[in-house]
Amino acid sequence: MYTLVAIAGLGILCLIAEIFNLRKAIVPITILGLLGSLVLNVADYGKTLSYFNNMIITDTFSVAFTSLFIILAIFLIALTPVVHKEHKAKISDFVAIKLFLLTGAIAMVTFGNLAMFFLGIEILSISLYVLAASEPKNLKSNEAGMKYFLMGAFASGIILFGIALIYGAIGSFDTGVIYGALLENNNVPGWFFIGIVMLTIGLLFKIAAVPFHFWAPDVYEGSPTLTTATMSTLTKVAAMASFFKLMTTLNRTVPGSYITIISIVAILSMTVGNIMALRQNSVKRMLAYSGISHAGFMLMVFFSPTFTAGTLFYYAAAYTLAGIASFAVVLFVCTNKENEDVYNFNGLGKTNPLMAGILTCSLLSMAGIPIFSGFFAKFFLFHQVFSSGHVAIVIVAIINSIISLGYYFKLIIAMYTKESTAEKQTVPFTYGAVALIALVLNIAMGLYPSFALELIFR
Amino acid sequence: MENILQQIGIENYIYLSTLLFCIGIFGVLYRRNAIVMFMSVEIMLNAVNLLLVAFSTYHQDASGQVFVFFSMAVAAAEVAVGLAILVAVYRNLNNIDIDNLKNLKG
Amino acid sequence: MDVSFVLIILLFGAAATFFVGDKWASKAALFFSTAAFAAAIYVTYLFNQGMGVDLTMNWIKAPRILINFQGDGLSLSMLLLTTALTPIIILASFKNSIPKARSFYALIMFMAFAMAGTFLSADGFVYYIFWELSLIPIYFIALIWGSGDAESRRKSVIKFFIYTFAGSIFMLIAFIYLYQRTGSFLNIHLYRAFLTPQEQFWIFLAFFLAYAIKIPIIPFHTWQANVYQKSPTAGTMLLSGIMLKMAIYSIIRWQLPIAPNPAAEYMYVLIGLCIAGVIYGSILALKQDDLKKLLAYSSLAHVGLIAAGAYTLTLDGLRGAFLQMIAHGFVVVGLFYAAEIIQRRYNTTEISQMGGIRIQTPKFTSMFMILVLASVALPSTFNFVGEFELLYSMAQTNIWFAVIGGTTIILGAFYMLRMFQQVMLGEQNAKLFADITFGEGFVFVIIIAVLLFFGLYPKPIVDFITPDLQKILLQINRFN
Amino acid sequence: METNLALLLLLAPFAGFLLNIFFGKKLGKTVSGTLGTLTVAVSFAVTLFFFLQVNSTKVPVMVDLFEWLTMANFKVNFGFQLDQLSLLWLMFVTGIGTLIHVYSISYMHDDENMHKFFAYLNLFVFFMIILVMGSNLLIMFIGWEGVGLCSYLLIGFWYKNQDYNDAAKKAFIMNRIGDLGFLIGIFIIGYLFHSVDYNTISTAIATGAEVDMGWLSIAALCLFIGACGKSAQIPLYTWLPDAMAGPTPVSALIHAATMVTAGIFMITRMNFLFNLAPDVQNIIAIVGAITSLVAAAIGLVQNDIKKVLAYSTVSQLGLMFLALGLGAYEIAVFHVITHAFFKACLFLGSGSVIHALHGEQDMRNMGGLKKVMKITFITFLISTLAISGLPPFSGFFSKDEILMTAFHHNKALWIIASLASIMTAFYMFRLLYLTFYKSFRGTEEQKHHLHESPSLITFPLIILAALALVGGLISLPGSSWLNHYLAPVLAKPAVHHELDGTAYMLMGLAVVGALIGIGIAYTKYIKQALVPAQESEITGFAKVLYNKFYVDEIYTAIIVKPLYALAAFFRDVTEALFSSVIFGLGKAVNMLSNEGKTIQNGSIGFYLFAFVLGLCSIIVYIFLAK
Repeated sequence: MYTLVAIAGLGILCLIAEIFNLRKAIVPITILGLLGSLVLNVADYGKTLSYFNNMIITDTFSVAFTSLFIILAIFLIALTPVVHKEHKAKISDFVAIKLFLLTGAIAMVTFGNLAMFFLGIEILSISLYVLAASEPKNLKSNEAGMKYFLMGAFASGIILFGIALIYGAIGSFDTGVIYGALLENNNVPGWFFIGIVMLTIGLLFKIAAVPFHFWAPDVYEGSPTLTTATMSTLTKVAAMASFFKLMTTLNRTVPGSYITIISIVAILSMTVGNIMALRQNSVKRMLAYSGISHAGFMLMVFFSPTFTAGTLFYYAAAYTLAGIASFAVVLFVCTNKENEDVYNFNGLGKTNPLMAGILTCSLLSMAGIPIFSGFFAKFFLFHQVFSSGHVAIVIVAIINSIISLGYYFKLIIAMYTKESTAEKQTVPFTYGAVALIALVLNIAMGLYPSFALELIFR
Repeated sequence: MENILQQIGIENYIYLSTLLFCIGIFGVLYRRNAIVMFMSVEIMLNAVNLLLVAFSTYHQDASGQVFVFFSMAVAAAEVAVGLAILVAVYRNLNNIDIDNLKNLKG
Repeated sequence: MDVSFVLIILLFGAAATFFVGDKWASKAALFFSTAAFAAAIYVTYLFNQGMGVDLTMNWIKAPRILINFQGDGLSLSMLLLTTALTPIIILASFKNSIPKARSFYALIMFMAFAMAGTFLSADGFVYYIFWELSLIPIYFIALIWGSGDAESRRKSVIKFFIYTFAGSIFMLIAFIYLYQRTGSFLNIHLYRAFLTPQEQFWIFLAFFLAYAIKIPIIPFHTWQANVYQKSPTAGTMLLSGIMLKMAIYSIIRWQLPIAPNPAAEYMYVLIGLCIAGVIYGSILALKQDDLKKLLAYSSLAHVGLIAAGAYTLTLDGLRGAFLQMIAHGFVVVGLFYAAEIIQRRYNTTEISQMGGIRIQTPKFTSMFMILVLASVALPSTFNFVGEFELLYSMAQTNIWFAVIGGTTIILGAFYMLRMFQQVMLGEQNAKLFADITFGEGFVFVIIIAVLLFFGLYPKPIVDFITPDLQKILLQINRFN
Repeated sequence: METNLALLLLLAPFAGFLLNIFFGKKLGKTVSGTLGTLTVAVSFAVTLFFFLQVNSTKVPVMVDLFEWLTMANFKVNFGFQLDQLSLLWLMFVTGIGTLIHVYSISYMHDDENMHKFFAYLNLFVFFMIILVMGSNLLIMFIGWEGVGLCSYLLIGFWYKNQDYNDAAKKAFIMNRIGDLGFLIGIFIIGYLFHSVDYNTISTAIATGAEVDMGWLSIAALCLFIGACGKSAQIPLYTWLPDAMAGPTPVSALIHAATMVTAGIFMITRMNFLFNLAPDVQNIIAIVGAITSLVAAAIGLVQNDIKKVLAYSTVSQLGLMFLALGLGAYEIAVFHVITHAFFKACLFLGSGSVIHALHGEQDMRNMGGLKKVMKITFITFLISTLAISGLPPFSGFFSKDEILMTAFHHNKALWIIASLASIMTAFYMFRLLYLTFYKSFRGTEEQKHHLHESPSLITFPLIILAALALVGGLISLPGSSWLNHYLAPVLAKPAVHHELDGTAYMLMGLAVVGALIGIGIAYTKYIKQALVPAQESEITGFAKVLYNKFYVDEIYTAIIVKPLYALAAFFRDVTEALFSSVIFGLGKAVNMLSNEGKTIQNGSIGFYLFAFVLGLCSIIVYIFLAK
């Protein structure tokens, strides 16, 4: 709980710091602050606490995910000053918005009440609308912001309608009460379930699952790259975690048809995401589609939600760490470039072997090649889905893993076998450091998967 | 209040707000003017607000009404951001027809 | 000291090679690979003394995965093969000026590490990790240091990677399934799983996909020739000398003991497929214009025979497969080295541009000739020992297998001698062919010495592997 | 002691090989040649020692070195067996080997790679010794393939000429076809007897072990196929005439005297097995007879001096197989020995002629050499008479035994064999007349250089001619030393023909037949002084003969060409097909991806529409599913 307050406070501090012309100190202070909140957060580990009439509940699940979000936010904020080095005045805004975004994300996993959940998701979304459209003179950014905003608002409406229906059926926003009511009484009104479905759809939109994914490639491409990084890492797993938490607490009476829908959506997401990614020129678009397919993979956790919290966390961590590392390289390569097309990466293996190596490893991790954590994530996931008896979907997932190699390797091939088009540049320290640390964490998780896997218990 | 609700029946509130919600959806789908689309979204949100209030009364529970305040605040914040984006688009394109926003695709 | 020591040397060697820089990379790689070989010999010695060389460590609790490296006759002999060939392969690249040498040699070392790990792992999951891990270095070696038109190289290399990956991931599913049944990935536990015939069928199929693509058995071989041709020779040697042995080793170590029923039931289909590969590869090798491609198809034929032997489920077949794996490993490395030496001087692998080399270089000719003869399994070479036992095992299954599979000794002689004639013999080539240097000759001499020694005295290897093969055979026959 | 001596016998030529291959060039031609010769001579000396020992003690010398191969149900030892049969073979292998080495010192003196020649020759002797000495079938197989290798190396000795290389390759591959048969035979025997040792198998058979007779016959047949390859029998004989591309000493040693008789050696070795397979014996006899006739017929019209001798060799080998098929192993062996003498002599003689004519091999360009090359002529004449089967030359005795055996078994075989003999007499004398009689038909240049060969060449000729003259003594009709000597290694007692009227009649007939052949040759080439026509002028059946019944062409058409066509088909069609299936999958997915791009059209309206559609369909589905 204190984490949430601390981070929100940190955001405000940033804005105040701008007033006092402490621009240079903003990022270091924020990072220190975030590290502090990380400690605060970890201090709560292992306990189940509730605050403000159950508005906020912290358990191992929320602590684990909150820590992940904070770490991701540290990476993203660390990248901010380099990206915006030409608009120093904006730094405080960007940092503050990201901190608010983080607040929203944390609220999304620590909620004990649907009101908190709704606030969290809206804080997150609104911050993202701003970030997506944060280059007002760039039409692409405008378009991205507009698309994201319109569809996001639409989705918010749906989520809200769902919440209203649930409230109508049970008479409370408190997840504990809802859980209890469901336990006692199986005979809930029919619209309760519609409410769940509408909530589900709203969250499927947030994690960009097919057929609610259309915004993702366009918005990813149009947004400034750092925002894309935020969306594809922090936002995606926040929505996923929140989704998971909601479904495990609210959806006690899951009918078979709900699982069918999830599996259809999962299969569609994987397949459409992977197939569409094959022919993309823009790396950001490609990563957007890859993100869609990963969302599909992550949806598979719902087949046996009682056991898969750890797997989801592992998968989320693996995916986001790889994502952060790749986006750091993309940011580095595509600074001062018109677009993020693959040809910009030509010859990176020669001009900058370190960054090329990091990107390669991250892509391999996303593709699920041992010994990167992405492989273990997929393995644990397949293992659990297999135990729950859904063999067919595992086979589909595997075929998709094979297809996904096609586009990941397209980029790798470009880096190593094509002639460079650009001059050799020196790597700014932050890019290198962020990418390297993310990669090291990634590999460490691969070498010692038990730690992350067993972080969440009940 | 209780009596009124019992007289009219909660179902009718649900139907009404669903209808409103659907009008909002159709507005979003049908219109191409960004401002009108915003307004349609607002209709959707307000339909929900109506529903929440109705349920709140139905359950004799104040939290539904509190929630409406949240949602109104959020909607206001949303629209603020949305309009800002709209202005940016207008500055670049000189109109706010969303059909002009088709550069990102594929 | 346990077997992991060898792995550590290789891994450390890879890192050290990378960090000493381009100038010293090749020497460092040679040093560490030789050290690994020495360590492997020492471990084998310990094993023969009856000392335990296994390593067991807990790794992941749920699902329960152990890091378990097991040294027995089979895995140690393959470990020795790997570590013996690696310095040879590194030595064979010495004369080439390789750009970014440190990455190149580090990748070779890393690949050796991954392959050695594959041979040693007793835990199916760890085995799978090493199995996949070995794919990455060869992918980069072929991609970055390969020859030929860049676009088609990219195409064939990516095809190779996706194809082999696709095959192996089904193996992972098989392992996951087995884990559901037994609660363990350890091979000894998996052997004991009582699977219904239908379960065995699917497990067998999943394994088969992985192995058939890697070996390769037709019709899964299409990646092979192009990759062999386009890889740098060191890469080709790694692929053909060691990597495809991983698959045959795995058949014997994993596939057959875990799911013996389908192997027995579909024996004729399997052997038939393998033998079809023998004939197909041999015939294809008759009409190749590219030396490395020709050798690739010859390799296809040879490994087809090895796989056929393994699928006979007889002691002779398994042992023959093992012996022939080792023999083929050496001979194919030697042959590709010969191709490399020609390529160094003529800058081409087109057979039509060769010929008339013998006049200029008697030493090289003799060595190349011996390798060709070993490749066609002339008695008194190691390859004959293996091929004889393989064909004998097939004869026990059905005499026609031996007859049809045996045509390889005719067709093999046909294409190899034809190749030798076109490459080496005839009127003097207009282009100058410098005789081989001491270093180059040294590599050949080692290979030839191994081939001839074990050709005449294979008993040490036979005695070393037979007890463990019998254990495997016991597992294979446990349902009968 | 015996082990060491046996190893000396075996390894001396190998040492010669090593020395020559590594140091030959430095040692110089004469030293290299002498070294090569001496090592073989050492082997000969040791063989002689063993021969005398075994001849007196009658106890074979067995040497077991180490375990070589381990199969599931049998083991193969690296062991040697010096018994009557192997020693007999060793005698003439090393003996004639030594002579031919001596001959080669002079013959090959102008060749820049002489040391290699001797190295290969030594290696050949080494492998031949292994073949003969081995105590089991697999050791024999080492030698078997080893001599094939040396044959390959020596046929292609002048490797600059791709035609020669083709011939070498052909020899190796055709041998390999036979070798596959041999291998299969070994497999079956190993499977049946759990051993491939001669002694074990023969004991098993002698003690009446229960063996599947059907498989046994198949094994015998497979072994015979192996023998066919090595000993150039139908249908695998075509490599031998082509093998004449090698230097003449090679033809003499390998392709006449020793290597090609390996098939006979093997069948004699396994006589106990073949005795149990009468069907296979019949096949052997028929194949042998037909081979002898066909080869002799082709030999009638050939113009290349070495080709004639080559076909004659095939034909004579056919006769030996005929004898084998009839169960008369000792007679086959007898003919092997006499044939080794006179055929080696003939080849060396022809080599001497070729040497004198600087490589000319076409008999149409020879003639009248009688006067210039006296020694060559006389030795050649003796050998020709021997091969034609005229008494008292050695060939008469051995060939007559074969004919007599055939007569007693099957008259048709006897007629075929006799016909072949008559033809032999004809073409051999045709050869003799065309080469040595009348006047010289070559160029002036050649005529100018005509000379008798040096003594190193003539010396072996004289010895061989002497042996060809008196070789028949070892197995005179009635009292045969050879039959007696070989008795321990043969399962059945030797066929004994009474010297009755029939026998004398047959001898007479054989002599008359030979004289008829000689007579025809005499009328044609001496009386009418005909010279064989140019290729274009040959017509009718002669043309078919001249073109060797078009067998090579047929083989090319039905085996080699289709194989190449298949290879090209596989390469261009099936490989592309397999490949396109895989690439096709990738392409299909890529196409799908391209199509998918049109759906992602950038319109918010459409996106929202899809959103709502998804929403509605999910809700509808949920209700329907309920």
